[in-house]
Amino acid sequence: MAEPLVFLNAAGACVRDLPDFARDGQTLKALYAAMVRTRRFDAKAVALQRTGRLGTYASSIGQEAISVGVASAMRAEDVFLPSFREHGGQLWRGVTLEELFLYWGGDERGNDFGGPRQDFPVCIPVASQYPHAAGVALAMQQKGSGGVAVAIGGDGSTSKGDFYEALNIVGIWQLPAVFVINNNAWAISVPRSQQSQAQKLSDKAIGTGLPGEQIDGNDVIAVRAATERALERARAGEGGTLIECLSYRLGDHTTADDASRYRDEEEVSPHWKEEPLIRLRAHLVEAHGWGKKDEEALLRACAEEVDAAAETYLATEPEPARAMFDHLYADLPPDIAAQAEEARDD
Amino acid sequence: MAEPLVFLNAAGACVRDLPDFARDGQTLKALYAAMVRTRRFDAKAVALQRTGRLGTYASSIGQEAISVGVASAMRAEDVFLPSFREHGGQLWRGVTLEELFLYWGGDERGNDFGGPRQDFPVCIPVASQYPHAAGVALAMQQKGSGGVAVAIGGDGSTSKGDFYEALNIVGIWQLPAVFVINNNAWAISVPRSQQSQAQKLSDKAIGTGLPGEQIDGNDVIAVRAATERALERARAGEGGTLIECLSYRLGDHTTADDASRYRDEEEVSPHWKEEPLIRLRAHLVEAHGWGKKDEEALLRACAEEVDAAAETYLATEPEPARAMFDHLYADLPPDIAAQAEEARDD
Amino acid sequence: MTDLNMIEAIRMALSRALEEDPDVVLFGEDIGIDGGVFRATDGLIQRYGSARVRDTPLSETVIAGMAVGAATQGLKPVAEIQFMGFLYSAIDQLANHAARLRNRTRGRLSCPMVLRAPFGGGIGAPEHHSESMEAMLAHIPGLRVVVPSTPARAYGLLLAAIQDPDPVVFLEPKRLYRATSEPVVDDGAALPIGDAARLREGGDLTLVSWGAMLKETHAAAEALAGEGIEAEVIDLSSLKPIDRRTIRASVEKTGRCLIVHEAPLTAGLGAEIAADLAEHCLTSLLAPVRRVTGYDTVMPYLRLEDRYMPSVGRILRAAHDMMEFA
Amino acid sequence: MTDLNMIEAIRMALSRALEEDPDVVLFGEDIGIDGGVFRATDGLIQRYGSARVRDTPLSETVIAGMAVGAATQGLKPVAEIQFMGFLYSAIDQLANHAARLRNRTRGRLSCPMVLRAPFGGGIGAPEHHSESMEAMLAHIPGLRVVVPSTPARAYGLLLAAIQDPDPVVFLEPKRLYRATSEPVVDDGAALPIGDAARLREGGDLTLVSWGAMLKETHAAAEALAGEGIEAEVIDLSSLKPIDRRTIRASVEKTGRCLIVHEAPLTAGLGAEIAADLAEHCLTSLLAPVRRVTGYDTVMPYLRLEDRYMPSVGRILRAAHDMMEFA
Ligand SMILES: Cc1ncc(C[n+]2csc(CCOP(=O)(O)OP(=O)(O)O)c2C)c(N)n1
Ligand SMILES: Cc1ncc(C[n+]2csc(CCOP(=O)(O)OP(=O)(O)O)c2C)c(N)n1
Ligand SMILES: [Mg+2]
Ligand SMILES: [Mg+2]
Repeated sequence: MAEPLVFLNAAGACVRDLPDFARDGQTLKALYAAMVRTRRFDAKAVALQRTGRLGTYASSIGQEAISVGVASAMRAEDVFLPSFREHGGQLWRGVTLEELFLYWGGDERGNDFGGPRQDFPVCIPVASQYPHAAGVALAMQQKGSGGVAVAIGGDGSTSKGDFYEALNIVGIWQLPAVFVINNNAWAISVPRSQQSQAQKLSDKAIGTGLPGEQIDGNDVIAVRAATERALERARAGEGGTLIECLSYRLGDHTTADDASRYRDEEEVSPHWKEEPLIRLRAHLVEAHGWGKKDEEALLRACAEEVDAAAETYLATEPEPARAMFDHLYADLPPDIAAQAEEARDD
Repeated sequence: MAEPLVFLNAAGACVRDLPDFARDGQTLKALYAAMVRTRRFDAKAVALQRTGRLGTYASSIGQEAISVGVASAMRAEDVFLPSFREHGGQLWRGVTLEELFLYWGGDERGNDFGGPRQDFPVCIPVASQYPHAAGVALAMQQKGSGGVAVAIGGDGSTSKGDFYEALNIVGIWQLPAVFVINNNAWAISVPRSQQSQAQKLSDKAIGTGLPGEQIDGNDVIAVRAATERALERARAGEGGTLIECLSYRLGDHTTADDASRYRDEEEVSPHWKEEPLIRLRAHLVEAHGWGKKDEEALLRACAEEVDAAAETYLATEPEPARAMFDHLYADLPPDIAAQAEEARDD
Repeated sequence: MTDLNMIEAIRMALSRALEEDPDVVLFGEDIGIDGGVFRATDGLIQRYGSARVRDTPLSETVIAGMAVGAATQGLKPVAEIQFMGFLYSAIDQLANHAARLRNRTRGRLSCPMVLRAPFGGGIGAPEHHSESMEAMLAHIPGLRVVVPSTPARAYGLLLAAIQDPDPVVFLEPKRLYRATSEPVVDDGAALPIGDAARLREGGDLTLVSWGAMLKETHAAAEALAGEGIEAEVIDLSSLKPIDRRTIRASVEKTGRCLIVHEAPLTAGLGAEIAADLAEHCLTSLLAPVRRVTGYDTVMPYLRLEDRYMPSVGRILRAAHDMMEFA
Repeated sequence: MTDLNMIEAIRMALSRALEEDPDVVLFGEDIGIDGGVFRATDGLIQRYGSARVRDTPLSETVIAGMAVGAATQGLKPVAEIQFMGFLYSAIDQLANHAARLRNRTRGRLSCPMVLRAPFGGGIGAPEHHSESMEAMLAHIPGLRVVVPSTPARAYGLLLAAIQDPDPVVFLEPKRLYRATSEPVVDDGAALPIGDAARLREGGDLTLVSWGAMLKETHAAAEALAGEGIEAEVIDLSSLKPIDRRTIRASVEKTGRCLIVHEAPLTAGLGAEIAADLAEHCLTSLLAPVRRVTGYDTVMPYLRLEDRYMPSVGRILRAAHDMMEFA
């Protein structure tokens, strides 16, 4: 069995020739900053939830390399279809921190991104984003837009028929779509081993005739490199790719979950050594002169930016009740319009 | 790519050492007789439909080896979950010709088999029988009955999420289940190549960690041998298997279909040389002294039996309207009981 | 102007939409070279090519979900589910996504897709091929659900569905596909969605129905007319939204309402109409609101199918009861 | 006898069923070592082992379909769908198979399965976690659909569902899981399915509701009593079949019926009740039948969730209108 693609190992050592983009210190620092920013957002979101100021929240701690790596390989005209744990990718694409807070705070306006207008909002029904991605890719193919649809889901999502039906049609129609699996080893309390007996989740591509690859999802360089290759293939009209990114869910499933009920701290702790920030920081220090000051400045900047966004979010008044109806249809049918009046007055 | 398992080639020549059961002339004659009987049933059913005396009917012409081969490997306590084109297997298992005529004639009593009481009726919603098979296998595992659930579906059925979700859980729970694909190269008008880019449909097992095998589905010996092996594995607690049987749909999809709209006679005709009866007959003639008389006697017996069953079916009065309700629930709720009265009087 | 049956009218509407709007894409099982199992798309792949008229694999979940994805990016997918009995696998995508994408993105993304499906019984089809589960769809906020009753209405309503900026489920009463023909002008004119059609005027009794059951409903109205009872016949046409005003206005005039549908009684869409009248027209009602519907049992196989379908006799018995109510 | 909340009562019923019947098997997502995301199965895997309390992969279609298969072979599967918003993928198996297997095999095979799912809003859950689509299920012939309203009723009705020889969808109003406690005896006694429960007597007005909305309904009844209006409160309990007799009898007495549910109005189950009254109790009605329900829009995210849920105020306004109707 081929080893998962990796460039930077857990210690931050280069175990393979770096791709071009990863020789550039600026690029790597941007990736690093995006991951740090994501982690800061995560911490703040959890804190807000714990104090009753945010809804149930799914932290991405330890898995930042996946969605940041994926998003960083994408172009603006591509479309991102994330599950609920891919904040890093959304932020990279231009969704604002305020929008993310609004969304997780229970306000639909958080999905009305100023930024990537065609990107999908977070997908909660597991795996249902994959058929959407096939449809987005169909539109791109049909319109010759050169764009690619990029969906991410968890290891658990690969057990749903939706995943499989979508991958299958991407294969048949050679659609420009990339499906990325964030394999964080758990689906709430169900471990990867109970999700499928497949040796690798990327093997699920075989039954659809697509190429599948397993990579180290804690190495943002590997994630970006693999995604870039897949995007190139898609843009060249060669069809879709399945990429399985190996990572680990360091935190609870969501703030509503208590992982200590079903997994031991002993299982978790070794994974802290493999998480994506440590290794990239080590490499930056070694190869690009990243210093303590840089680190502190970055942390400070992220903290300030995230705190400010949280304040803005907290200061945002909820919508009026009538907003429940404003975008239900382009033209609200008359009997429902009457309900909107009732809601306003209730 | 491994060649599909085959013992008797299209010309009826043995291309491989025969398994034990296939050295026995009686066994082979029984398999042959079952296929001939099935084909005769098919012809009669189509004739009845054409003359308005049967509902829409799916002929299995050319694919008799699959379900006969599969069923012949099963034990009475196993459970068969067929799609709508597996008459041969149902008949082998003990469903009567009258029952099959009743079913296809639009009478639910055709599903009330006197014979294999635990077998499932024909499954019309494509692929929905696979989850049932997983559940049947779960019951067998749980009760330690030693039985195995055997589901058959078409090449088209492998594109449904149901197929994949079920295969996946069979893998995880090591359920005693065998999934057989009757790959007859078409799903109504959609050719196999448009159903999936997988090189082989049996490769769909890889993503679930199960063994998958592609065999020549026109060779009843190969079908039975592969099924026997899979059943042994399942009984030994080693879990499920996917078997893809290559065959060809010589007829229309159903009596409601006109295949000449979407495929050329030139594509079809070579397949007539590969169909399962010719090769087994050739082998019987060569190795087991099957003669013209045997053949004629068999044909006559099948014709008589099928005609008699058809007569019985045609003479069977439809149920009264009230029958719509008799088995809806074990205890009919009172408001529906009132509807049953209304139906009786309408 | 030629006489067309409903399947021809549907095909003409699809062709027109493909012709006029390059963003219209059709996909579904066997809709390409086979032209659809009912021939609704016959000839369209030859005319518009296999990029715009696409055979899908046997995957209803992805048919619906792909329509959602494509619709958000400027295509106008018109997807087909081969029979309504196989539409259940598409409900997740309809309810959880298609119907709420505009709302949950506060208008940023929308989902102008059409999902076509033949529905209903009466043609002696195999089991699972005769379902009428329109009430389940009509309960989903954010959807529109449309059912035509004649070739001309099928043409106009299907065009409307395709032009609609929101998701529409277009249910085709397959018993009517080839039942009758009428002149249909290929003028590209859409009929408004959301309006019921008054097919017959009368002052004694309002009959509300949709799709194929309008046949029996009309027959009953004819028979009643022979007895001097003038029934108003309303074709609901749009099952979501419901044209409550038209029904209320009619019942305020007639004082009696009888709803006819093929789907099972309990929680069928007839209940919504009756409930609306029980709230808004109580004082106009001269008789109980009655429903003549399919029974609360599984659609039987073909030998008993006729015994399941609401008959003219049942409609008449209910109508007579209502007229005699005092 | 201890005071239990609803989740504890459900757990006790599940444990009892596992204890008494070796054929009972539980499966679903996270129901094993995690004990279910709401802890309904907490401790059961430890007590009954991982063969009888099984974590499934994330596959709702197979959860439902496997229950069908297992039920036909003598197991009593009690399967869990984690939230009703993810039940759509199970509808195909429910409607096309579970609900009709007995009928289509003329009694040869049957399907004694239970599908449990938490439903409804009011706990500030993420989107897709607060659905109330019970009307869709109540429309499917051959199913039973049950909703408990108190811990003790949850215990007895769940045991009944498990003992039922036919498929039952057991919907758990998650807002009530921990809302109140009451004494629940672990006596293994099932409550009859199909019977509505009269929770409060009154002669002026009948309030019909189920599940969590009974909280607001009770509060409204209290408030009305303060004004001298005596409301009868009926807990429907069984959404399929509906106990039409109990409702009719009550409305024949009170002359007024107000139905309260959380699901959207249109084609919601309240419509069936109102329609039944419009047919069978017309002459008893002193006022229009009213429904106070969720709006015909998507359940909003948590910031507006409260504005969606039917409020005591809305119930009271409708009740007052009805009392003043003349
Ligand atoms: C169809 C569906 N079923 C169940 C759930 C409830 N649920 C939310 S997340 C989750 C586990 C997801 O696991 P995975 O796909 O590995 O993603 P992760 O949470 O690990 O990122 C479940 C069961 C859901 N959201 N959607
Ligand atoms: C879920 C579902 N979708 C669509 C159909 C309509 N349909 C009946 S058979 C069929 C093709 C089946 O092809 P395949 O699985 O290859 O079986 P075959 O008919 O070739 O034996 C289709 C699309 C159905 N019965 N079920
Ligand atoms: Mg995971
Ligand atoms: Mg086939």
